[in-house]
Amino acid sequence: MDLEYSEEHVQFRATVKEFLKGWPLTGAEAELPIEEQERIFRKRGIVEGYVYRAVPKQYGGSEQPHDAIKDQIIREEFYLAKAPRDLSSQGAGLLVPTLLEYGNEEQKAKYIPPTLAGEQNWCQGYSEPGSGSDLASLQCQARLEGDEWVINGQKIWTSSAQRAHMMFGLFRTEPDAKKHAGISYLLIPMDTPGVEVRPLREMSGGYEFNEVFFTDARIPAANIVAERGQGWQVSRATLVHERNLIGNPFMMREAFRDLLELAKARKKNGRPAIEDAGVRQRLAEIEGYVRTSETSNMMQFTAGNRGEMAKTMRPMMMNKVFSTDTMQRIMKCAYDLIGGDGVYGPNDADLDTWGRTTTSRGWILQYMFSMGPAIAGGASNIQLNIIGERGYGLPRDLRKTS
Amino acid sequence: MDLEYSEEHVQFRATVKEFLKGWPLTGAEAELPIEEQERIFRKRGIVEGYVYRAVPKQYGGSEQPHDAIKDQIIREEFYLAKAPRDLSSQGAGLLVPTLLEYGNEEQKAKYIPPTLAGEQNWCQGYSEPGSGSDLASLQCQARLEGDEWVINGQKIWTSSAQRAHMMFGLFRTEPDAKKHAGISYLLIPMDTPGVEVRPLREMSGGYEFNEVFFTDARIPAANIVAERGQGWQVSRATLVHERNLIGNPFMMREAFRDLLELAKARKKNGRPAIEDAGVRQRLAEIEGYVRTSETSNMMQFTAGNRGEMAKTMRPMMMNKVFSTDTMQRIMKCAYDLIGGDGVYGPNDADLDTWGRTTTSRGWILQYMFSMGPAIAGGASNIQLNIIGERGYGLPRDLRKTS
Amino acid sequence: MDFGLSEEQDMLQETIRGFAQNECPTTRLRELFDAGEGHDPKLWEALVEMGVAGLTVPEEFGGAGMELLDLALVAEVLGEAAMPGPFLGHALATLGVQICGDAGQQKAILPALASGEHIATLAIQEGENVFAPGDWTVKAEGDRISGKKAIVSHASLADCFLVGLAGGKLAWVDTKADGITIEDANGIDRTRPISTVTFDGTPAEILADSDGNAARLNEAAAILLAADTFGAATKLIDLNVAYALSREQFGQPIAQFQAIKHTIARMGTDIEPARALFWFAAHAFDHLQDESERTASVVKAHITDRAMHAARESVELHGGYGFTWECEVQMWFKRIMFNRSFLGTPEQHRERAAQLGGW
Amino acid sequence: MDFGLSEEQDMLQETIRGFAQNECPTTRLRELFDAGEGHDPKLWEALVEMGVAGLTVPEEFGGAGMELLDLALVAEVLGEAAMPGPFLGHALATLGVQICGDAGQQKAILPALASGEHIATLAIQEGENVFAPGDWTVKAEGDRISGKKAIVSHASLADCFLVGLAGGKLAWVDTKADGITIEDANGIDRTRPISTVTFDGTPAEILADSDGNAARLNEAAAILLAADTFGAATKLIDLNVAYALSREQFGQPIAQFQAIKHTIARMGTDIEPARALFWFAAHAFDHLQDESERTASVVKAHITDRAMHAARESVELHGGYGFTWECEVQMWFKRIMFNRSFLGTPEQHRERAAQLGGW
Repeated sequence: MDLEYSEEHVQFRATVKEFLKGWPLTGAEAELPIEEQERIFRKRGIVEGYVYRAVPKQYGGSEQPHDAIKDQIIREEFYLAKAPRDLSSQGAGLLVPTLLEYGNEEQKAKYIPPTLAGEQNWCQGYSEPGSGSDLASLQCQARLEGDEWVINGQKIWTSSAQRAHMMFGLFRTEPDAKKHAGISYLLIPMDTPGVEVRPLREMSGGYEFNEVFFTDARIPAANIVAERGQGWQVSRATLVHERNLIGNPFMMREAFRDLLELAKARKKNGRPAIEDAGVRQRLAEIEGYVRTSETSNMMQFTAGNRGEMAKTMRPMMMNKVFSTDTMQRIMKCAYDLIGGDGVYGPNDADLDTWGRTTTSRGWILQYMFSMGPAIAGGASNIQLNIIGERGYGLPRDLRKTS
Repeated sequence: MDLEYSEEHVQFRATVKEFLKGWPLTGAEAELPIEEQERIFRKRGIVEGYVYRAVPKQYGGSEQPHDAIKDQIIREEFYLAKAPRDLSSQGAGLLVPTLLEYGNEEQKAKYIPPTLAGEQNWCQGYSEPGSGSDLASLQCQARLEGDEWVINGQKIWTSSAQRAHMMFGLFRTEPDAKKHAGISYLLIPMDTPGVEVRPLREMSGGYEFNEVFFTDARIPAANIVAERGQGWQVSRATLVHERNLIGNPFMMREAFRDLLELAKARKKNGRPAIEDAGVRQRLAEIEGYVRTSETSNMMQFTAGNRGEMAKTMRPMMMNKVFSTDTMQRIMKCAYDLIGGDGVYGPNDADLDTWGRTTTSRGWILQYMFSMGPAIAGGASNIQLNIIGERGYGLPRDLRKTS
Repeated sequence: MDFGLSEEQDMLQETIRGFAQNECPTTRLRELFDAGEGHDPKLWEALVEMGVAGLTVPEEFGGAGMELLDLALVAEVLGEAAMPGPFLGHALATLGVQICGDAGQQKAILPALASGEHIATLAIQEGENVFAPGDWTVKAEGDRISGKKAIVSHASLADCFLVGLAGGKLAWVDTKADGITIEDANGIDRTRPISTVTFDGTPAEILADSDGNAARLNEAAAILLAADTFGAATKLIDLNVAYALSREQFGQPIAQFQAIKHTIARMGTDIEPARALFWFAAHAFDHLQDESERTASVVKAHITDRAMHAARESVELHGGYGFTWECEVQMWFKRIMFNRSFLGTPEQHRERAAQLGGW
Repeated sequence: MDFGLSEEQDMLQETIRGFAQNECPTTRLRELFDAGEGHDPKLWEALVEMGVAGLTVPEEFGGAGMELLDLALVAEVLGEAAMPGPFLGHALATLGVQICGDAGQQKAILPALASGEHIATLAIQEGENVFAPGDWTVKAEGDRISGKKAIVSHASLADCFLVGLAGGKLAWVDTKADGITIEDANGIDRTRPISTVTFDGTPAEILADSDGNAARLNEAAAILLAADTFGAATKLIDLNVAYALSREQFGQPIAQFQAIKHTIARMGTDIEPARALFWFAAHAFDHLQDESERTASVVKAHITDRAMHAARESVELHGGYGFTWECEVQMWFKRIMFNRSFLGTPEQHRERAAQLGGW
């Protein structure tokens, strides 16, 4: 165990810092629209081997040998410098790894470069009204007619579908095959006639998600990744990446820091709330969870690094439930600190910033948002089943179907 | 709604108070052994119609018209006077009502009088090692041979079996019948050869329960209540009485009062713990539960009184889970107040008093005991199923057998 | 010795429940909720017809002469329906006049409130920590008042305000009078919109309150909020049951999964028995005044806290759908949020109970 | 940048785990637990053989020269096995001498501890609120000490006490010396019996502690107690899994009921990730001293609290059987009770963390 960085990595960090002096841009470049500036700087990052390190050069990546510690140093330094790095879009984050694993040559060449360049936005078409935690029961249908897929049905919880050029998603192409075996992974241009996006309003009043309706929408037969009926397996690849995104302790650390600020700012019996014995206990208790997630994440990081994933298999499965519960603890505590101001609703400003503000109304928004993760990507009950069954070898639930 | 007592009941209370001046006994009677004194006074209570009101005179009761409010007045006044009233033994509390409902003339005449007089003690033989929450799966077997039942098997969680003359219990008499239909309700003299009682030690170190082993124990064929195979149905009667015993809020009120005393006595940062903001919040929160149970009990009492039980069906089903959870909240709070003294184990003195002391060691014992109810008479999970299924009409669990 | 409702009380609840189900079903509620005005004249007029506006007003002034318990039973049913409208503020303002007005003032004010000619609302809270009479800061000079009140529900709709003054007196104010500014405050609960109201030399009638009883108004408010919350929570349980029975996953209704079944059972166990708790608090207000203040605090804290917990569980039980604007759950969720925070949070009421308990 | 164990550390745990499974299986543990002496010479001698007695002692004094992390890893495995014996007190007393003794004192004392010739134990806690150096009250006059210590484990077994003195110094005392009275204190944890020890003019060697480092001893104690507790909690999870798979009700293993399955999954989620937490606390003690004190408090509070919760759940999961003396669960349940309360409760450590955090 050694939390110090090796000489090589210390060097590397210095080089990265040096490079980051180039951001923000200066001179004439600084006059360009911000998207353009980001594109320019991202390109430079690729040249230096800091951006899209896992993607082959031919597809617009920098194709660097795997070094998780360098990856982390880059993440940290770019974050501090607020400099543009790998896009965290669904396209760059979820589709690209999937295509690299399952896509054919043509698909890789066609989709990866514009996606990485941020010129092509993607949305994810998985969930359906009838298929939440039981995703494999999805019904949205794609029928092959000649050289076209004809798509009918509905997707839901499609975030940023308004801004997306393309959707990657799961569709039932083999109605007669068994549940999982009847699903294919298709790529759909959002401007296809018969594709309609309707924003979905949340109880908080904001609009983050959408419904997408398909009515005889026709796409080329070639827009399938891997073979017919392999969609479920292909999508697993994406889910792994997604799970890791959710487990990350960064969000918790940030939220906890905000919570401490809130506790210092709010008053209780005329004194700062943070001086209240009960509040101190509660904050210190929450810190126990936050630091557990931080250190457990370090442990998982090292295990991955050493190729000993198996050693941290259980904590990894638990990341999602753990972070969801911890976020809820933080938000409930914040809501109690807000106290009487809980009668107010969030303002539009709070909605725009997703409540990432420290206004009391922003916290109230967070209090409602914090239920999101418990729901998004499989309810906690499903996660608990997975932990019980895969983590501890307990039997599966009895099913009517069994 | 009127919490005042009617003129008649005010009168009645006065008469009861008057009668209770006769306790404790005086003069020569006061010299008698305490059991004898209690027997004498109980007899007087029967004559006055205060004791065993629901039991016919011919079996040693006072056969009074049903008046739940008078019952309650009697309970309260006798409690204040610490005077002996209806025995709360398993015999008087559980067996007698069952015999009155299902027993034959001979059984009533033979068992009820000595039981009420406290001359005959009973223990309950229901649970078995293999049959906890799934009581109907019990295996302890009784085979009819000529004019005798021959009993083999084991019972567990038999409280006060050491002191019992008789056991009433459930035994499998029809091995070929369906689960519930194969059970009969038998009455067994504990001095029958082949009946062996082994005390069961609890994690707290005390001995409240026993195991009872049967090896070819032979009892008269007549020692069956109702018909063969009706035992399950007969036992339901008893369970109702038992459930009500557990739901009663009295235990909670007492425990909460002790908890307040503890909070005043213990120190936190040099001040009485009850002045700590966090402790005050926690105590007031617990009080919410305790008072809910008190008032809900009043509501159920009135409903029963008015013959409108149906109106409070759900709260009644919830009594057990509610009181179990509330007791645990009380004990966890107490355990935290005990703080560093939690390193000590209970002393024998605490064990004798079942921890009903306010010593820190007594509380530690209670902390362990408070898990008892969650277990006794069907785990909370079973109770939650009952509430969900009978209370809210949710479907039963899938069963392998289904 | 009887702790149950009278037939009249059962009937009162059944009448209003029936009315709510017919005139304010979820579909209608949804329209009103989305519109966000928090009022429907037809609904309120019908309630007035049923005598709700003057339920506690003495018969001599045109009311029904009932008690707080009856008012709480109405609040429960309105909470069940999440019915928009000025009931809460009107009922409390009316009670305030009964408690603190002298004979003449009652005679002058109450009839119009009982008849529904006037809608009144309550203006006593000034900030999250300022709602008890001792803390009020609105100044009175002669018969004119100046200062600011927050969280006044249906301020623009009301004809009169009952305003808490520095020193703990109450003032009766015509909302059309001079020097009144009303600003919408964007409340969380769209069934009962709130505003900030500023008074600047506004003419007012100061209620006599010879016995300094204004604090009783806060007790009554805590009890009615608890009753409304209890009703809302029981409705959420019904919604959960219905959803769990209809929603299928893995080929069976989710109600069949123990995790869901037990969530509902625990929620019920948290909520159902508390019915007796608000009954008792109201009864204590009416007949056991020594216990009343402390009981009201314990009860408001307990019921609003348990209901808020149940509301979060309800959203989660409804899965992704529960998170949407479309899902009914949010209408009760936000009503409970408001009830929990308005006129004292659970934490504030618990600390108050601790003080009154001599802890 | 590596946050994992070394091969040596994995091997250290495997060796001791294997030893514990062979020499102190549940059957043997049960005998020792019922006997209540909390010690088995054979087990301790074997641990000494494996170098546990002098794990952190510099090699020059016959130790293995390892760090607190290694000691914590041993504590974890011993907690897993609920192994009776003087490990905790001995390890901490030894560390105390390393931290506070001058060169001469270390040379004089440590070899006999490392070799296992002497067993030492810790005598620093005096009462539930008196365990930090600043609060110690045992008086020293010259080289003689007088006063009382509570919660001294294996006092009658030990050859030497490390005693906390008024002013925050530490004294080394031969248990055979004059003026020592030992009373059994009937501890909750039968694997580590405790006593009250009174000193009356008892000769003692005062450790130099020129830098006033005695508080480091409390940090180390908090970390080892957390590690032992973590091990105990993981063992409880194993017991629950085994029981849930073997126990049948309603014709199926109870593990198949979601309520049971989710109880175990939640328990695991509460406990498993916290492995990294005690690793980090130990690493901070060894290499990041600025963070060490506060981290130790957060970690001891979190792990012992979550484990106590898991322990109660474990008893309930075992049903009636879990409530019996016979059921294995209680042996870990009570060990966790002790760890949670000894040398600072979660509440005390959280308040401490709040202070150190400048809250």
